[in-house]
Formats: sequence, C-alpha cells, structure tokens
Amino acid sequence: PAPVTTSDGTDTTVLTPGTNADTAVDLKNKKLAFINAGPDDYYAAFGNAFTAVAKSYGMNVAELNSAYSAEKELANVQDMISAGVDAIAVISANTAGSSAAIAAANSAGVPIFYVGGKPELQAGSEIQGHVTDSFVMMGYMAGQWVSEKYPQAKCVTIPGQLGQRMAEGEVVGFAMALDEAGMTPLKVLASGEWQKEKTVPIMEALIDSGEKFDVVFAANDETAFGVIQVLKERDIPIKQYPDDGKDGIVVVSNNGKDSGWDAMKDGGLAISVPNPPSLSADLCVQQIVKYFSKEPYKKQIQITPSIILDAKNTDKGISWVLDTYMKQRANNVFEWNLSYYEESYDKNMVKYEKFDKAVDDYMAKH
Amino acid sequence: MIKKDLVNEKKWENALTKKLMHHENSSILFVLLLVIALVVLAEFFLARGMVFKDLAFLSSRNISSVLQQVSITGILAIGMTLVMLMGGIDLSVGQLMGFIGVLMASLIKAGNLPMWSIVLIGMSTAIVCELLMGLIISRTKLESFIVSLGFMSIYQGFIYLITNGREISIGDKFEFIGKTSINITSNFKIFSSVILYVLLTVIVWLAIKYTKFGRRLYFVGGNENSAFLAGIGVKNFKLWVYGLNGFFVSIASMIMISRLSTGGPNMGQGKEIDVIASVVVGGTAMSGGKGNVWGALIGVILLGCISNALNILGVNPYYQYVMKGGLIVLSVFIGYYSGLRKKSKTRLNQRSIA
Amino acid sequence: MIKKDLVNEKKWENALTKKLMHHENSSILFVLLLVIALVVLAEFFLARGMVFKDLAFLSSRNISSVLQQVSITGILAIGMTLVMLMGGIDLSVGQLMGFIGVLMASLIKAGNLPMWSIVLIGMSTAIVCELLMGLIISRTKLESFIVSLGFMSIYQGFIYLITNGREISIGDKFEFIGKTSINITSNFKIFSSVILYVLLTVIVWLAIKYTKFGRRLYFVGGNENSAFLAGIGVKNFKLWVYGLNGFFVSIASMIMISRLSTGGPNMGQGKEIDVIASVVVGGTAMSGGKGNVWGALIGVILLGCISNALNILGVNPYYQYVMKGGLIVLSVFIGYYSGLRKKSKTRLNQRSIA
Amino acid sequence: MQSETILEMDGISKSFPGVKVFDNLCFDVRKGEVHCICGENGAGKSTLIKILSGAHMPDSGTIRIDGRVVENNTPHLAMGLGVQTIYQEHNLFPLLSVYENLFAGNEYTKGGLLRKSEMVQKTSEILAFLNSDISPFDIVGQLGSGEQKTVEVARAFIKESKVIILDEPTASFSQAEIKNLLHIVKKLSSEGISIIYISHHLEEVFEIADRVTVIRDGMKINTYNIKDLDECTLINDMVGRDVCSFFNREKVDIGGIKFEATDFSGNGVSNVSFVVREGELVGFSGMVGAGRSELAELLFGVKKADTGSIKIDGKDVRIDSPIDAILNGMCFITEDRQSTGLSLQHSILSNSNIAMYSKDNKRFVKPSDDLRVAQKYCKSMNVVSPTVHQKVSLLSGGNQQKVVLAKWFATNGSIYIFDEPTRGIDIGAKEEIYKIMTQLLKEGKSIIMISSDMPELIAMSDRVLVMRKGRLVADIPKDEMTEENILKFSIGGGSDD
Ligand SMILES: Nc1ncnc2c1ncn2[C@@H]1O[C@H](COP(=O)(O)OP(=O)(O)OP(=O)(O)O)[C@@H](O)[C@H]1O
Ligand SMILES: Nc1ncnc2c1ncn2[C@@H]1O[C@H](COP(=O)(O)OP(=O)(O)OP(=O)(O)O)[C@@H](O)[C@H]1O
Ligand SMILES: [Mg+2]
Ligand SMILES: [Mg+2]
Repeated sequence: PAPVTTSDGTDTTVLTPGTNADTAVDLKNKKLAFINAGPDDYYAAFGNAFTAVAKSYGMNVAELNSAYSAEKELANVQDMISAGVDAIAVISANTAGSSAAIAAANSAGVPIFYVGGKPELQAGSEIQGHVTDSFVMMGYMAGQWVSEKYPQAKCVTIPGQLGQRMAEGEVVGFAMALDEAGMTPLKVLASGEWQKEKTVPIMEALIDSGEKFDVVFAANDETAFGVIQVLKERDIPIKQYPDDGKDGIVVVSNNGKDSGWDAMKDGGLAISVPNPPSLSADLCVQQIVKYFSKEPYKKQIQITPSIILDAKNTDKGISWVLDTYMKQRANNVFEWNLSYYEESYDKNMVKYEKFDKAVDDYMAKH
Repeated sequence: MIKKDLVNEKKWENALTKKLMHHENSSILFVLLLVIALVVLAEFFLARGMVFKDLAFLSSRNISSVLQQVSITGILAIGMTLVMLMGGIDLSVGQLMGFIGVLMASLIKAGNLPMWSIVLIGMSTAIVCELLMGLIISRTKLESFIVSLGFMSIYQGFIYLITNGREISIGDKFEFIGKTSINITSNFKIFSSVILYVLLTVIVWLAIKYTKFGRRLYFVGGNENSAFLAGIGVKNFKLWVYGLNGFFVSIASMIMISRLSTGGPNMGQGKEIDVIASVVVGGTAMSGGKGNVWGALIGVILLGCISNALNILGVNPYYQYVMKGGLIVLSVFIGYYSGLRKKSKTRLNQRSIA
Repeated sequence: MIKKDLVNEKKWENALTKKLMHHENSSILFVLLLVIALVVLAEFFLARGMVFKDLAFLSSRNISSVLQQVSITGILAIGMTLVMLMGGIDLSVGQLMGFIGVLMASLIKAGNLPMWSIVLIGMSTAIVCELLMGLIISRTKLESFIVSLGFMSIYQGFIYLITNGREISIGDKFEFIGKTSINITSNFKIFSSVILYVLLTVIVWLAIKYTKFGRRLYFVGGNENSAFLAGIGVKNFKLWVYGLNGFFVSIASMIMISRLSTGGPNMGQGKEIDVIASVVVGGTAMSGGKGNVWGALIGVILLGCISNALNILGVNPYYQYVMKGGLIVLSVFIGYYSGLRKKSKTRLNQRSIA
Repeated sequence: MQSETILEMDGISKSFPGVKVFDNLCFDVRKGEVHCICGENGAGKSTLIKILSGAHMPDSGTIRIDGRVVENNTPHLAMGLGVQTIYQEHNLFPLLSVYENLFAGNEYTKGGLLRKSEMVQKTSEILAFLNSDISPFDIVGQLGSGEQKTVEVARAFIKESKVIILDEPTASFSQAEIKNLLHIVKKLSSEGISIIYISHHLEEVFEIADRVTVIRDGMKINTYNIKDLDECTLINDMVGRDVCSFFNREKVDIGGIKFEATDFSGNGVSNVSFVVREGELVGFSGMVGAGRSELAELLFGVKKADTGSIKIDGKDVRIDSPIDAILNGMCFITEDRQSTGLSLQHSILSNSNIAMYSKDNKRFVKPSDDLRVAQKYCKSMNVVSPTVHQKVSLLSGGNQQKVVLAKWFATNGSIYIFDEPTRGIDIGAKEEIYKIMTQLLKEGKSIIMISSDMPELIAMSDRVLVMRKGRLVADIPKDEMTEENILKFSIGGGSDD
C-alpha cells in the first residue's frame, strides 16, 4: 500500500521489504520494557495485560512506573536504554517529554512504541508503533448520548486529575457535544482526581449549594461511584433509562470497567463509554511482535469505542481484569486482532481527521 | 524586700488559665468566623441574589456534611498534634492510612475472618508501623521528617502490592463507623465519625490537660534536653507518642473505607499535607512545645470550610487552588497578627529579639 | 597549668580543615559508594549472569543519563540547601518551577518576544515570587513550612490558569540549556545542564566558604537572635536567600522545559519532596545551620542512583517504592552511624588550644 | 557535723572526643556538709556533677549514693535516689509557666491526674521561701536571666532530697539574692542535706563551705577542710600560679565625653540619661530586674526606644539596629550567652568572627584571617578546647563566655557594653579579661559595665550608676563606692517613688 500521511506529517505505514515472513523469529529472548504512566486502576490494567500478552508470545517484560511525571518517564526510558532492552513501550499520562525520549531511543537504536496519547514527534525522529485512543472523542460520545436523550438537561462534570491529557480531553469533548446541540454549557466542578474519596465532598457541596443539574458527567467509573453514593445517601432519585418514566439525576462516565458493569446493572450508572486498557496494551504487543518478526503493520492506529455500555449490553464490555480479559480473548468475545483495528482505522481515518479539526476549531473558540 | 501580692497573683491565675486554654485558639477561631462571615456574604451577594433564605453554606445539611468530611483529616490531626507538640512530624500518615485501609479492605473482601479480628489486625498493624518508625526516630538523632518520608514511600509500595493498583470494594460490610448517623432532622445528621472525632478530641484534650503524659508532651517538645535532665524518659516517651499516632491513623482508615465502601490505592495520598496544614494553621508550632487539639480542630474545620465554600460558591477549579493557597497564608497571617495584638495587651516587652 | 602544644595544634588544624570540609560529607559519600557497590554486585550476580562485561549500571551511557536526570533536582537542591541552612524550608519550589516553566513555554509559543526577554521574564518572575514569600516569612514569625505550602497551592492554580490544563509544546525553540551536550564518546555525553549544575554547585560552595554571606548563612540558621545582635540584618538576609532560591528555581525550570520541549501543567508536582529528601539525606539539618552543597550534591546523586538502579535491575515498580523508602531511611541511618563512629575515633587528650 | 558519707565517686574517668576530662578521679560528699568544687574554666566541675546526676555516663568508675552502687545512671535514677541538680546552663521550658517548669518530670498526680492546685501551692511556698516575687503562672521565657535561675533553684525543693547540686547558681544574681541563697544553703545543710556547690566567687566558698575540692587538669588536686584553707592556697591550687583575688586596676586618664545617652525611655526603662568619657569605665548596678539589660538593649538598637538619643564623639547618631551600633563602634556583650550570645552548634572560629564581619563592607572573608583572630583571643583568654573548630556547645560554661568576649573584642570597637561580662569565668581568666579591659581603656575607649558582682564593679568602675525600677537613681563616684552605698540605692533606701 502507498504510504499514508497524517496531518502531523508522519508516515504511518511500514512495510519491511525483503524479509521472509516464514523465518521464525525467536521472541523468547526478547526483553521488553513497559513504562507505565502511574499507579492506578487504569494503568494497572494496561500493565497487566501487556505483560500477560507479551508472555504469551514468550517475551519478557520489565514494567516501570512514571508516577505521572514527564520527567520520570523520560528517565525511565533512558534507564531502559541503558539496561539494554530490545524494545520499549510507553504509556504516558502526558505527552510532554516524549520527543526527548524518542530521540534518546532513536539514537540508541532501540525501537519505541507508544500507547495512549499522541507523542510529540520532531523532524527526523520516528517511533515504531503507536496505538492511540482519544479521550476527547470519548467525552464527545458521552456528550452526544446526553444531548440525544436529554436535550434540555443541565450538565455538570467532575473532572479527573487536572492537567492530565485525558482528564482535560474528555471534558472538552463532552462540552463540545453539548455546544453542538445548543444545550446549556457544561459546568466544571472541582477535580475528583479520578478518585471516589475526592469526589464525595465535591458532590455533597454541589447538592448543598442548591445548584440545579440533571446530568453528572463523571471523569471515570470510580468518580461515578462517588457521585452515586452521595446521591443515594441524600435520597436523590437516579434516572437510568431515558424511557423509565422516573425523574432523577443521570450519571454518565467513561471507563466501562468491570465494576462499572455492576453499577449499571444495580441501577445507578446510566452509561459508560468504554476504553479497555487491556485491549490497547494487547494491540501494542501485537505491533511489537510484528516488528520483531519483520512483518508489515501499520505504525499508527487509533481505536475508538465501538459501543456505549449501559445496563443492557454489559456482556459486550471488554474486561479490565486480566483473567477475564484473557478468557474473553480466548473465546473471541471481542475483536482483538491487530489487523481488524488497522482496517477500521483506515476506514475511519477521514472521520477522525474531521473530528480533530472540529476539536481544534472548538478550542480556538473557547 | 521583695513584695508579695496575692491579689495580683489570683488575677494572674485567672488571666493565665484563660490565656493557656483559650487565648492560643482565639485568634484562629477569629479567622474561622471571619472566613465563615465572608463566605456567607459572598453567597448572599453573588450566588443568592441578596436573599437571605436558602444560604447553602450555613444550611444544616451542609454543616453536617462538612463535619463529616473533615472528620478523617481531623482524627489524623489529633495524632499529628501530639507528634508535633513533641517536636516531631510524621509525613507517613496519609500513606499509612491508605495501607491500613486497603489491608483491612482486602481482608474484609476475602471474608474469612470475623470483623473484630480484622479491626484488631488493622489497628495493631498501624500501631506497630508507627512504633517501628518511633523506634528509629527516638533511638537515633535522625530527623523525623526524613524518616517518615522514607516510611511514606514504603507504605505506598505496600498499598500497590496489596491492591495491584485496583480499588477493593467492600460493599456494605463495614458500615458502622463511617455511615451511621443520628438524624436530628432529615437534613441535619450527626455521623458516627463526627461523634467519634469530637469524642477523641475531648479525651485527648483532657488527657493533655490533666495527665502527666499530656503535660510531658510540652516538656519534650519544648526542650528535649531539659526534659531528659528533668528525669523524663524521652526516648520511650517519643516511642509511645508515635504508637498512639498509629492508633489515630487506624481509626481514620476505618472511617475512610467504611464511608467509601472501598479501599483505594490512592486513598491517603497527600493527606499528610492537609493534616499538617490544618494543625499548623490551628496554631501548633512545627518546632514543638506549643499548640493544642482544639486549635487543630478549628484548623481542620477552617480548611474544610474553605474547600467546601469554594465548591459551594462554584469557584472555577483552577482558581480554587489559588484561593485555597491564599487563604492558608492569610489565615496564619491574621492568626499571627491578632495573636500579636493580644500579647502586646498583656505584657509590654518581648524578651526575644528579632 | 595548661599545657601548650603548638605542634599538635598544627596537626589539629589540618585534621580539622579536612574534617569540616570533608568529614561532614564523608559518611554520605560512603553510603553512595556502598549503594553503587551493591548495585554493581546485584547486577553482576542477578542480571548479567556473572559476566563483568556490559554492566549497564556503570556504563558510560547510564552514567551520563543519570547525571542528566538529576541535574534539575540538583539545581533546586542548591537553592533549598541555602534556604535550609538558614533554618527555613520551601515547599513551593516544585510548583514554582512548573509555573515558571509554563509561563515561559507559553511566551515562547506565542512567539512575539525575543528569547532573551522571555528568559529574563522567567527569571525575574521566579525571583519576585520567592521574594514575596520571603517578605512574609522574614517579616513575621510565620513558619516557612506553612507559608510555602500556601504558595505551592497558589502556583498550582497559576499553572492551570496559564495552561488551561493543557501542555504547551515549544518544539526545539529552546534547546540550548537542556539538550546540548559535549560528546566525549557517542555514549558518554556531558549535557549542558550537568555542566551548569556542577558550575553552580562550585560557585555556591565557594561563596559559602569565602564570603560573608556564606558564613552568615550558617549563623542565621544557628541562632537568629545572636545573628541579629552580631549586626546581621536577619530579616533582609532571609529575604535575599529566598530571592536567590528563586534564581535557582528559574534555572531549573528552563532546563525542564528545554529538555522536555514542553511546559506541562503537572511538571513540577511533588518535586519539592525529592529535593528536600536529597538535601536532608545529604546531611543538611532541617533545623538549620548545618550542611553544605556538596552533601546535597551527593544526596541528589544517591537518590538518583537508587531510582536508576532499581529500574536497571528490573525491580517491580511497586517494590521500588518499598525499596526506595527503605533506602532513604537506611542511608540517613548509615550516615548517622558512620558519623558517630568517626567522632569517637578522634584523638584524646588535647586540652588546650593556646 | 556528721561524717557519714552519703555520696562517693571512685576511679571516675571520662573523656570526650578530643578531651580527656578525668582520669581516675575520686570524690565524696558527707551527709549535711556543704562541699564546694573549685577549678578553672574547663577543669571538669560541671562534667563531674553531670556524671553524678546521670546526664553523662562515665567511661569507668563507680558511683555510690547512700551506700548503693548506681549503675547506668540517668537523671531519672539519680533524682529517685535523692540527688537534685541545678545545672550551670538554663534547663527550662521557656513557653511554660513557672509552676509547670518546677514540676517537670516530677508532677504531683493522684489516680493519674495532675494536681494542679497543689503544685501551684507548693510553688508559691517555695518561691516565698526563696524570697522571690515571681508568680507561679509567669511564663518562664519572659523572665530575666536571674529570675530564671531562681526558678531553677526552686526546682531543687519540690522533693525531699539528700543531695542538692548547685552549679554556679549565683552567676546572674545580685548581691541580695546571693546572700539569700547562701542563707538557704546553710539552713539546708543544717537540716542534714548535703550540698555540692560550684562557684567562681571565692568569698561565697569561704562563707559556706565545709570542705572544698579543687580539680585541675583532670585530677583532684586536693580536698580541704575549710579551716585548713586560705585563699592563696586555693587560688594557687586552681590556677597553678599566684593570682590576686582582688584585682587592682591600673589608673587610666579619663578624656572628653565619648558617649552620651539622653532621655532613654521604653522597654521598661524610663528617662535614663548618662555620659561616658574616653578611657572611662562606668559601672551599672541594681537589683535583678532593675532594667539594666533592657537599657543596654535600647542603646544598642536591639529594641526600639520610645524616646532617647545618642551622641558619639559629640555627634548625633541614629541607632536603629545592632548594625548601626556596630558601625558606630559599639559592642554589646549580652548577659545570656546561650540565647543571644552564641550560635551553640557552631565553632569557636565562626562565633568569634561573626560580629567582626559587620564592621566593614568587604564581601569576602579570608579563612586564614578568621583562624588567626580566633586563635589570638583563645590564647589570650585561655580558652580550654582541643581546637578552635570545636562547637561552642561542647565548651565549659566559662569558656563559652570567653568566646562571647572574643567575638566582640575582635570587632575592635570603641564603646563597649558589657552585661555581666565575667559570668562563670574563673579567677585566673577574670584577671586576663580585666587586663584586656584596662588595655581598652588605655586606648581611649569607653566601657559600660553592667555587673552584679560587687567586688568587680567596685574594682573596675570609675563611676557606678545605680538603676532601680527602670530609672537611674544614683551616680556614685569612685571615692564613695562601697558595697553598702551601692546597695542602699539599689533597694531604694535613698528615695522612693
Ligand atoms: N559534651 C562534650 N563534648 C566534648 N567536650 C566536652 C563536653 N562537655 C564538656 N567538654 C569539655 O570538658 C571539659 C570540662 O568541661 P566542664 O564543663 O566540666 O568544665 P567546668 O569545670 O564546669 O568549667 P566552667 O567553670 O567553665 O563551667 C572542657 O574542656 C569542655 O570543653
Ligand atoms: N518580655 C518580657 N515580658 C515581661 N517581663 C519582662 C520581659 N522582659 C523583661 N522583663 C522583666 O523586666 C525586668 C527587667 O529585667 P532586666 O533583665 O533588664 O534586669 P537587670 O537589671 O538586667 O537584671 P538582671 O540582668 O540582673 O536580671 C525583669 O523583671 C524582667 O522579668
Ligand atoms: Mg561548668
Ligand atoms: Mg540583666
């Protein structure tokens, strides 16, 4: 195929010429480094899946943690280059510093892969693979859902850790969807820092302040749990389905993790836009395998949630828990093959680019 | 020769009991009232369109939730006050609370131990952890700051090892301590954690005022060497104070997991900063020997009110950081100045220079 | 009659100049060497299957990257050492560094100011911020801990307000300070930030040793009252030291954004803890008056090595927290004991100077 | 007088890094006796009593109290055995009240609860017994140095004790208080309590001692019955040479007015005016709390005066802070070396140079110059220390005082304010210091000397000004200078307000 060029000018397709696909590559002695962004639920799921899937190919993984710090992330990459690993995969909470990390890896000749946010690529540097997601799009999907079902609603959000790409992104996406639908603008509350603990007092204050609201967009499932707990404690009715005829507050979130499924089934959480970290990690490993076996693969793919989870379709959710995930994968409950996502990325690319442009326009306006 | 003035002496006594118990706290209390007044005014003018009805900040519902919100920080602050009075500091309380929380949550989830034994395990682990730290601090001349910083990181590792980075949900298996309440009206609830907090404050206050142990905190914190020369077993004393702090930490973690029905890996993170800030705002000196639990209580409520008020007033989250920081500085500042004024009223000359 | 022994006196003098300049640091240096030796051994036996070739930890590439990694913390540590020698503390450095970083990044991105003026703005903002804080701390008796805590939160708010929560990418517009290097071999690079760090350390060391400012720093930290009586304008002195700290913070933020090509909203978060830990591990007392910049340098390298070594040895990240905490405690502990031993070894029977 | 031995130290050795204080020292105290210990600064007197009290562990040797061998002595243990110690340096809790300080570590409790009123009651009783008008509720940090010492002395009386150790208790006392204390000591010994008493004031020693032990160079030189001892022997034993106990100052010609303070008020001082001439030493006398130290603080710009102006060499000068004072050639040796004189954790070297730095505007220091200055003064005042790099906290009390003096002599000022300059300094070194002072006078410099040591005041002063309740009440010329005369004005015999 002809090389495709994205808006940021990187070449996204690689075909390694002159190799024989039949040559069995010895993956057994490959040592990978997985540099995780921070210690929490979301990233732990990344790490677990990455390690397990890589092991299933016979590779070894050393996992590191950057504790959300761009500087530490760069240091981790450097350390792994020193340690002489065969490939490095990075998931970062922010993309700051990625250019330095990529430059370091390039100059040492160590292949580097990214999962999650878009790294900064400077001229002359390259990465060997990239599985991106888009929190802006996830926020947008949630917002769209709300604008369809509750066009009159007044929405508030409890964002995740301020300053993090994902936290800020999903708020932008959600606000944009409301804006497009001409709804009352989104009110941003204090940060729940992705945690139930920090969410509870914010929610309590919101209710006590007498502010009127119909929908709470929680940054993640954990935040949603905090919101639901407070609503329940205050005996405030929760509305789960647009057509259930009741009045109440609608709680929507991102994540779609296993405990979120329970929350939906228990009648609290209305929807959750899923972003299973395990799948992203899986795809990243597959890219690495292709790289080592010198098979062709697309250097960059973006995955977006194919469905929005609610109480009725939780069985379609992709698990965050390693055992369940591996079982689902073995049973082909969901598509996990890299080539499927490469194709769908090809198909959707134009849509993504349009979306990105729309986001840029929206941001320029606000 | 030198005159005796018994009348004056009596006067002094009254003035001074007041001074010791109340004076110290009156300036911070003043700051608290000032902040409350300002918030009410702000709400009145900005949010409520000048109608006095329905002021959310002073609603009984909000008061009960603020009290509940601060009770965890507050209980940690009691222990921290003891440690700081003694001239130490403990940066590990946040992570230790998290560690004990996830430890208990995981045991509860596993479900094969009776609840009382889990409580016991949680408590004794906390106390043992603190005793261990106390042992190092009291037996060597190492700074408590750095030792507790090290332990903070150790506990953080423990938390991740136990949880593997995941929340451990315990459902309603441990509701009593964090969720039950006495409902005075449907809106005004006094939660068990609040009662516990006030109770512990009163007990510690009495203990500090009326027991040898309590007074010795001030001796050890005031001048360790003199305390040793006065025959106080400084080393063991410090050890026990850290142990006691462990007790308060364990209570705080129980309330935490009970209230949230979850033991989360990042639960106590950064809590130590809130706790220390509250205690210091409440008038306890970092150098030891000065302060009291009522001050800490007011400090805890003050900082809790600030957070709550910023939320209630709907301040932009980015501005909240600026305002919170500014208010912390301002409140110690006002506390300091109103303290000064008071002092200069009592006695003219200050002995200390500069 | 007291004996005079001038020969001995000379000996003492030599022994003691050594003692003063080196002794203080020798125990922490010892810890550093110990850790290095242990890591090399561990790598030899565990990771490399007993082959001495290719020890990653001591490879020139790794050494150059460790040095580069620590230079930001290190430069902040110089300023913090000055503040702590004087008996203060500054918890705001991490966020201030972030604030200056995003401020400069946003100006660079806007692109309508020449680079030198942006550098000037960054520097002077940092200095003014610190001076402001210094003004409060030096003019009142407020604890620097709580004041700087408040400022920390304020700067955090500023960061979010400037960045609106987003990263500001500056590409390669500001490469010099963080990215250029002298390449001794293709693997062994000495980065400009490292050179700057060492240079600043040397300058500050000389300044402390050979200027009145430096000698007074210790004295103010040792006894403020007596410093005041000895004709030191303690208040202004403190003010300037905070201002100076602002200078170091601004340098650190320049390296940071240059190195990461980005001004990120969470960039300096938590940095103050690393900095203070390094400084204290390096032998500076929290109470002031004791310590030096070389100790801080060794402390910075030690903590940097520990992180790096745990990564290289492939230690599980969750265990890394445990081990890092443990090693912090252990290194102050060893430092303390080897310090003790040294003292009791010094010579007996010298009674008189003159 | 019984001769039953209550306390015995046998074969005590003790060394600190760089210093061997004792080698095989023996010492005993009998029941009901007053046993004085004499020796030069740094001879080891304080160390000896700290070993007794459990504050230091001896390297070897045995301690027997009341016949019982005490092993692993701690302050707690020693106090339990009836040994109460008043240390040379303040060991108080400045933020707490007098009664709390008194009972620190020995609180009265009942069923675990403090019995505050009883402690307060007892405190009042003890303070009354000591003839002090301090209130039990005063905050100790706000008391003057002498009053603080009184509080410490009072601590010895809260419990029944067998031995009371007093390490230089009178250093910040004025004549009246000294008299009072000596009276009390005598009374206690007559009740069968043994007293160990350390003082550099030999007249006190001769007044109360039953026996005197002299230590020098880590050895006990001798223990005498007071009957068999005369001043010359004592001094000779202590110092190893002849020193006259009564210093006779050389006469210096007094020049024109050098320093003129007019109408100083504030900080507890009211309307004080006086002049000091070139080559003149003006003594200040008064009871504890008369406001002399306060006046000095005003003059030196440490505290803001409400009113008052200073002329130096006939020119008006503005002194708003110590820096101004130092630049105008003033020096201020404060009475409390621990809290305002020294930075205890730093070396002799850095302490002795710090004030000198304020004299000029040079930015750089030369370590070798600093070293020379420190060594010069250590030598001339005989500072006992292994090196000038020693931390001053590890020096003996008297030697610390010498470092304070060195710090100010090094500034080479022209107007000296000495507040209790020879506190805790031994008789040999005192002579050296008096010589230095005389030398300063000869160079045309002026000295203001606040002192509670009456012989010193009389021997050294050209004039004595007496203060009472913050006012100057008398200006006594040399020829009318007698103890009675000064005392009369101090306690207000002359006039009343
Ligand atoms: N902790 C210590 N470390 C090192 N040296 C010490 C220590 N304590 C005392 N010394 C030294 O021991 C010697 C004896 O000191 P000590 O305080 O007993 O003298 P002293 O007889 O009480 O003198 P003074 O009359 O000045 O009070 C001195 O040289 C002193 O420097
Ligand atoms: N900050 C203060 N608060 C209350 N009283 C004070 C304060 N400072 C000093 N005083 C009191 O002022 C009086 C004067 O003390 P000062 O020390 O000046 O007297 P003095 O003549 O120097 O006597 P001496 O130094 O011998 O004690 C004392 O009674 C002291 O207690
Ligand atoms: Mg002594
Ligand atoms: Mg005085």
